[in-house]
Amino acid sequence: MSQEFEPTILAFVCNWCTYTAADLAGTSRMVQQPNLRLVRMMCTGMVDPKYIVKSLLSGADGVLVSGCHPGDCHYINGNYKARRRVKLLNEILPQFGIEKERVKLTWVGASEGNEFAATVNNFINEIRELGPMEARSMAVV
Amino acid sequence: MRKQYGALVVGAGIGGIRAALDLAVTGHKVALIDRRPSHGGILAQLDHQFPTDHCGMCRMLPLMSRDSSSQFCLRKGLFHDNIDIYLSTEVGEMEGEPGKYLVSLKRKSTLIDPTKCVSCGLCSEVCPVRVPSEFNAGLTERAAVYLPVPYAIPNHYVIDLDNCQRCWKCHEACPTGAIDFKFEERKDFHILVADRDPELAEFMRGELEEQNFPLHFAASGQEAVDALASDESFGLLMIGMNLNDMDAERLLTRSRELRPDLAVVVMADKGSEGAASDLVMQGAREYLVKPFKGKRFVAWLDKLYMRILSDTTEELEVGAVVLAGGFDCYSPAMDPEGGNDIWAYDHPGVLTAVEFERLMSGTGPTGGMLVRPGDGRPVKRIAWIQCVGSRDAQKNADFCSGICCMFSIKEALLAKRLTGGEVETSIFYMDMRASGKGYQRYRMNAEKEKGVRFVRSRPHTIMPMDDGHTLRLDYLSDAGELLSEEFDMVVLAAGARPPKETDRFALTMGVDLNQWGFVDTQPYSPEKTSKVGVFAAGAFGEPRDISESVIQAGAAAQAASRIIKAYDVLAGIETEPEPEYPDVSREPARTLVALCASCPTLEQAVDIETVSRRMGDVHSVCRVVPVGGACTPQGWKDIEEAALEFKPNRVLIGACMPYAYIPRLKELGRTIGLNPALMDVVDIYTASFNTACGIGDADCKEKAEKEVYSNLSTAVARLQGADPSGPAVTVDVARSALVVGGGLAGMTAAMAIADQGYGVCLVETEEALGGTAMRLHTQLDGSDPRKFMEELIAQVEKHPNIKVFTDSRVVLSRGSAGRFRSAIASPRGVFQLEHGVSVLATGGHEAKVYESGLCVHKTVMTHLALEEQLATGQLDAGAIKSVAMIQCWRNEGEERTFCSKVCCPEMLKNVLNLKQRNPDIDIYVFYRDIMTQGFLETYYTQARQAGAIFIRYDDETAPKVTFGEDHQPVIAGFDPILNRRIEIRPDILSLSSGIEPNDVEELQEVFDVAVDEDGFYQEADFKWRPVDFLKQGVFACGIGLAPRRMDETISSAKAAAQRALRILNAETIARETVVATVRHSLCSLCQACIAACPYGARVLDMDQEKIVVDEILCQGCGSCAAVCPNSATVLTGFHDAPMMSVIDAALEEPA
Amino acid sequence: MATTAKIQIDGSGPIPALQGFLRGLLENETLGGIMVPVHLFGKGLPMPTLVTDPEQLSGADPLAPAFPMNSAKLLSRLTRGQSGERIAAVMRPCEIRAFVELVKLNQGSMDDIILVGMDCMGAFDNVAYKQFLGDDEPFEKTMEFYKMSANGGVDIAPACKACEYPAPANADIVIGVAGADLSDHIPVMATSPRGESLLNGLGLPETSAAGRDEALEAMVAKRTATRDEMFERTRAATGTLSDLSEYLSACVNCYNCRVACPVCYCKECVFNTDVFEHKPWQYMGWAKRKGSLKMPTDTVFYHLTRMAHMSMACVGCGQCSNACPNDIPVMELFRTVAARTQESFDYVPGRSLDEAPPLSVFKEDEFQETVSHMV
Amino acid sequence: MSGAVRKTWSPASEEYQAILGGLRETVGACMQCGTCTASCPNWHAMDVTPRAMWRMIQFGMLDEILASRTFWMCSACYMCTLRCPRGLKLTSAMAALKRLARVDGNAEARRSGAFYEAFMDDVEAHGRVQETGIMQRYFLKRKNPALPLSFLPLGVKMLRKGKIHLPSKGQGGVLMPMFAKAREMEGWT
Repeated sequence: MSQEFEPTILAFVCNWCTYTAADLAGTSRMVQQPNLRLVRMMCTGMVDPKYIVKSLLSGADGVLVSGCHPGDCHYINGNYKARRRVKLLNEILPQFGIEKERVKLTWVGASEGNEFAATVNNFINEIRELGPMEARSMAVV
Repeated sequence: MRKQYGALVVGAGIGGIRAALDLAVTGHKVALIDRRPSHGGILAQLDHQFPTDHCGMCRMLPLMSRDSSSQFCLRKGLFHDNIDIYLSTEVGEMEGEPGKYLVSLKRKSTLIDPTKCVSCGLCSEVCPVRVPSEFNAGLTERAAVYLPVPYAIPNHYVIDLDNCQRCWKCHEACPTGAIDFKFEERKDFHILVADRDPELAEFMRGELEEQNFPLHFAASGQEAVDALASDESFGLLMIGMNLNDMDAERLLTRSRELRPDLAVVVMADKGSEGAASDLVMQGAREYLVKPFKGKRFVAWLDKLYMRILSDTTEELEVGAVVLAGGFDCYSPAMDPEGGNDIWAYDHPGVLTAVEFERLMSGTGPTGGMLVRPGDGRPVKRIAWIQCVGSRDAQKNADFCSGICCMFSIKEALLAKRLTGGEVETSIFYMDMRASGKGYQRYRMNAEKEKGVRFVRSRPHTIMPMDDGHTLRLDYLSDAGELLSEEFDMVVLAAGARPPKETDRFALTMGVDLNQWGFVDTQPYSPEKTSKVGVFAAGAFGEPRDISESVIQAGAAAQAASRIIKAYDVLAGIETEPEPEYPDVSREPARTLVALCASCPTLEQAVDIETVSRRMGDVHSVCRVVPVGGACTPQGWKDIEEAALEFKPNRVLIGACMPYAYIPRLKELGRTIGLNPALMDVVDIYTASFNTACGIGDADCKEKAEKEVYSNLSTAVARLQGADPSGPAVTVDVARSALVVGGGLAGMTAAMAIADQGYGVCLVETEEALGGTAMRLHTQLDGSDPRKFMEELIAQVEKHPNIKVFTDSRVVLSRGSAGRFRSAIASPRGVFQLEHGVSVLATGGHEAKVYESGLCVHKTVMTHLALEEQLATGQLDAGAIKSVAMIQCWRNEGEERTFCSKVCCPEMLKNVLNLKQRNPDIDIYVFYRDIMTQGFLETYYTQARQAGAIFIRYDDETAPKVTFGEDHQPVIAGFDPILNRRIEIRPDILSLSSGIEPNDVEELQEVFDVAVDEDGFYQEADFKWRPVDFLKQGVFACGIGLAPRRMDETISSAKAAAQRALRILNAETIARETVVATVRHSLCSLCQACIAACPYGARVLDMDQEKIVVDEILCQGCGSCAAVCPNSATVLTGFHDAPMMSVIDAALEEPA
Repeated sequence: MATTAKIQIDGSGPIPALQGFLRGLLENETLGGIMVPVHLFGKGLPMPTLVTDPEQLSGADPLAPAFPMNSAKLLSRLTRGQSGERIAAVMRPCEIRAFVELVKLNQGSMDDIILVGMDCMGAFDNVAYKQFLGDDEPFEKTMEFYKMSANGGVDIAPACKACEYPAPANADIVIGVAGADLSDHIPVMATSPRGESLLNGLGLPETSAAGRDEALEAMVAKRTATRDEMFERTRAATGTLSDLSEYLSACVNCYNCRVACPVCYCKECVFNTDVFEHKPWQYMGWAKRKGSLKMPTDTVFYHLTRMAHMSMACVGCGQCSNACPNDIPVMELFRTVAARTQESFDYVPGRSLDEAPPLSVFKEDEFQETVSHMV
Repeated sequence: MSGAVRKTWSPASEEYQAILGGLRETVGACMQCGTCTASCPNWHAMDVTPRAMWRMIQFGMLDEILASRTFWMCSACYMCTLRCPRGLKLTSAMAALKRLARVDGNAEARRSGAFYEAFMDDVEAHGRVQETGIMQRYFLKRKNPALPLSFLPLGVKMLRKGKIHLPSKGQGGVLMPMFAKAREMEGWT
């Protein structure tokens, strides 16, 4: 892959846990690559699969869905629902050459700023290895 | 003018937060203070809490009127319209009476202007000081200028003046000039020194030359008084104790008369410290012992000067006071030898429980890696030692901290989880006190499923091995062998202690402390202190775990709200009505973007002009205005003016720390007449701090600009889709309550609600009120439960607001929070009832187990029956030679899945009672674990001292009961200490049979609530919403919820009442901003959303053929929207179309 | 073993015999009507028709190799809410399976319905059926189809060729055409208590469905092989996003596929709502970003989203392909995707009413591998 | 130790019962954590662990207690008392047992106590232990003429190495008032 390629990652993060962690990572000045675009959702349970599909088709090289640890969900069980949705997309998208690795689900608790930073950095590196999403160069939305 | 509050809550830990929130949502103004610079108490340090091993603290936030409080992680911060939080603040003085306490708060300045600090951290980087970090329990170090909690909001640095070296480097480093050491004001700080000694004057002149303080010396008292009477402004008076004409006390008095606010310091001579400290009691700020040493004196004076100038006081008038000081954790460092002799506390492998907790945390010293913090060595074997500092009569701790057992199990499980089960975990304990709801299961799971080893023994010492790495524990096995094991890490389950300086605090507040130094509380009212109108919440009155603390906080809030209501506090103060905002949903979006460009960091990282220009091109942006300091009054005014000029219908502010702006957006909304939901603040600073590439690098600048631009344009897109309009759905609250169950819990809840002026229907299935508590005749604390219950029943029966239905059942209950319609079937017919809330207090009963000769042999009885027979004189203790008791007694093979919590105290009560009546009685108690949490422990000690013999048993050695002649029980047991079988032939066999919840199958259906696997009510969240059901407006308390003793039952009932009052106190309940709605024209009625809703907020209206959302129950989680295939269900603010635009905007600028 | 009765075939052939059987059912007081494919308009397609008058069953042709639409959607209309009367519906296995899915989604009810399932030999797509019919008499052509398919040589629709569910599940009564000697009798089986009592009421002689299982087995084996070939082919043709775009390049956003789809139950597809009513400046923005923008937009997006929404419920009836004006092999694509999604959730649409749609439920302890732990 | 404890109280005189009562009071609050035993430097020499001893006191098994040598092995280092989380005066309990055994003990108890007594007598007389003195006293108390012979080889060995010193006046009698006071406090006079 080209050395020049800089992936763009879209992260749907839950308001309660991961967003807090992301904020912590930011305010703690943890080293983060500038490839991340954060979209705050109230809960991962509200991340519609079509948001993820839309993101990938609109130029995101990877999509991160991140919420509370099991049992932590502010809305009781939204994260479990999210897991099934991501599982579904992990089955559908690879059939069209969209690697499974491009859609990630993680649990990151409010105090895990370092975990969030590391997760994102690893994800970016992984996607950098993987190369750009095909949709980037296509005139399809 | 004093600030007026309904209540003052002292301590912003979990108990204080809960009490404050409970009061705030009920409509009372609350001042929440904490002496620490951060909120959250010990929970700020704990990422995981048993028994879920997760957090979920945010679930405590209000569910109704959510817009009035912050909606983000509660460990991060808290905002509420009705709560003012004062940090680094202590109570200075308090006087007055219930309903009108005059409180003076001492607010310690952090010396950093929060409106200027952007949390860039440069100050901390240059600070040369390193002291142990409180947040990481001393496992890491921090500078003297530091962030108290890394994720708190607002997240400003604070200066720890006590440890400051006065190098001023931070001041130089601060890019925004936020640090204020009051350099300029020194020359106006006149110091008057009243001292006879001319050498002192010379010394001070010499040493303080650089400080520029104007010094005035008075060699006599009169001279000093004259100076004070003059017009000269003084900042400080220093009184020597050597004045000829006037003693120091007199001068102090005169100074207090002439200049009450002037700070006074006493310069004591060696040997007169006692007199000096008396002067401090009389109002001097502190004393300093002569002779002074140059450097140290200057530093001291300089810091004192900064304190005097920076610290402030706040005068409040409050109706009631809630004390929620929590507890301090015992540390071996409190021991004379620093805990090194016995616990080897200085060894890198020895940690306290809190330290271990920090070690496991992502924000901890190792970022959550399980290695030894001191030397980084790997950890393969960990031991926990229980009861370190608890149950220790030698350390004035003849009490059980009640939390450590569960704490240790949790930590063992966390360690297992972190290492994939690899680490070996052993817990050394005496009694495993898992008596809370679900705790026994938690323990069993840890032992049986997760492989945590439980060892019943107490290692007395930790011995570091010569290799310098491992630690040896010697302990005695049951068989009497001395065993040795080596561990890489030993965690001390250090118990609870009253917070530091509680004695002084108690003096200020005028409350009594108990023998262990905790706040003394009253029987049957564990929230009441010795002073009327001052209440104890959380763990301040007794060590408690989260769930119990939260309940206790609720009880304290209830008591406080009762005072507030009774004295009509704040009656005259009008709350501002919720403003009406124009509906802009039909107008095209016009967004005003304000960019805060005050901080040099941003300027260095991005070209603000470029960003502004490009933002101007974003669709719907009508104007981009750079402002200098959005957080400053001037900057905010600029934004207001721009908004008034350009009349936008969306406002976006790019600044730092967006959370901090949430309350201010509401103000802005009022000023410019725009709904705050159409405004947002975006963090544009974090991108600029990114150190991944160097400042000044063009490529880096471009990346940062892209990131800032993307953040802003995403927010613009989101704002475009924001739609706060819509019909104002409100529920008119039926302001009365239905309480089911006329036992202690039900009656207490009914009284609490009725006392505040709301009607209560109390429904009891039995023919008389009273319930299980009526079976008690004595209490361990010597109080008379019978009398208490009889009085309570009488009060309930004659209360004008309470209508009692006995011999009755609730057969129907429909509706939702604020308005239920129910039907009560009574012998007099069926009553219809409209009410706003329901409280289920259906209680429980003594489990009936027909074994071991119960109900067959008259020599066998339950503990309750024994108590009764002793109380009524049916049984003559003098005629009995011996009694045996069996705890945790159940049918054979029956799983012991939960602890009934009452049987151990009940047993102790009988033991002490018997022993008191007849000291010669032999008493044998067979037990598994004695559950005497908190101060009950002392009765256990007493029972042992009185000579009762406690014989431990487990599954294999459970005592077997047979019967000899004359019904005499023959108990064959086993003593593990002597390793011998024992046989006891007592006159009486008393059995603890435990508590079972009453059968509520019918009520479950009627009220649409759930029970857990043991048949107790399933609360919404065990820790954070312990008396709520998931279904709003329905609450539970008492034994129906979990086994409880009387005091705990009362607390839970009061807590439930307080939750209920929140609804009853409101005339209407308004809809929320973020709530789901249904677009019926698109809806196919597949009901997937109904299944997805975790709150039961959706139902299918069969008649109208549409899905109806109960907007009170809906919490806006969006599960329904995600499951709806064609977006027929939408969440306000998160419509699909705007979400698509948000995604587009976010991706518009590839990285 | 439940009752197996026989529908005796006299000289006039199996269709009148089946009509007679249905007439017998309709004469039962408990049934208010029967939905069954009926030749109504001469050479037109036999359409599902709700018959209440036994006399009007003379045009009914449950065996016709035509499949103009999946009648599950129609039955959903007949069973949403209460009609007060019980009806029977004669359906293909895929129709029943789709209906089961719809019932799970509360789009219909099993309460007042007797499902009469037909063993399915497959059907032509609409165009092929018309060609097959030519100018001939429909009943005769139906019989001809059975003869031909018994010999193994009919070019039925691709979906039917790859359908591994020729025998109806979850029906009350099954008409076991497979392996039957259509010159003698057709076995009819009761497969539910309701079916049992109805069938017993007809007083038909008992028999056994000899040879049916073998016939079905053979059919399934062949079709499964065809299906797997189809999967291979489709995967090869859509292995990348570009390939998929090419595959779907003729899509004009007519949404006919989703209208024809029996399990796409939305009143209005989200792609037809304001969510996708883009503004002119948005189009311009997208076009500018990449230099060009294919119109109509959102085609690949639409299909991917539809896969997420309904692939788990896809019964493979092939109506989507049948409905596509531009001959996109939609069925092939969706079945290929569905094979994987259904397997991953161990879900078979139409298998059981007790199995909840996978996205409507969850377990706390599942799909751990879906969650990444990257640190 | 086997066989069920059938009768948990030992038949004994009233005086016995009184002392036992006092002992029971002293160790009643013991929760059998075993800290005392694990802390005891002489633990290896005891036939019954201190923890089991307290337990036997609780159960009233005085006969068995007196038959054991455990309490004679107590060197009164106070480690157990220092560490007992219950704050029990365990060293005192040991001393009480010693006293009890001496006053009312059987032959076995007397034998076990002989060395202890000899030691204390010697300390009282000389203000410190003198090797020769203590042994003389010990042999006298045991009243067994064969006993000294059995110690002869050891004595010779020690003598050679200079471990045995001739008796000297030293601090003779300096501790006597203290002993007298103790006796007075304990009600012996």
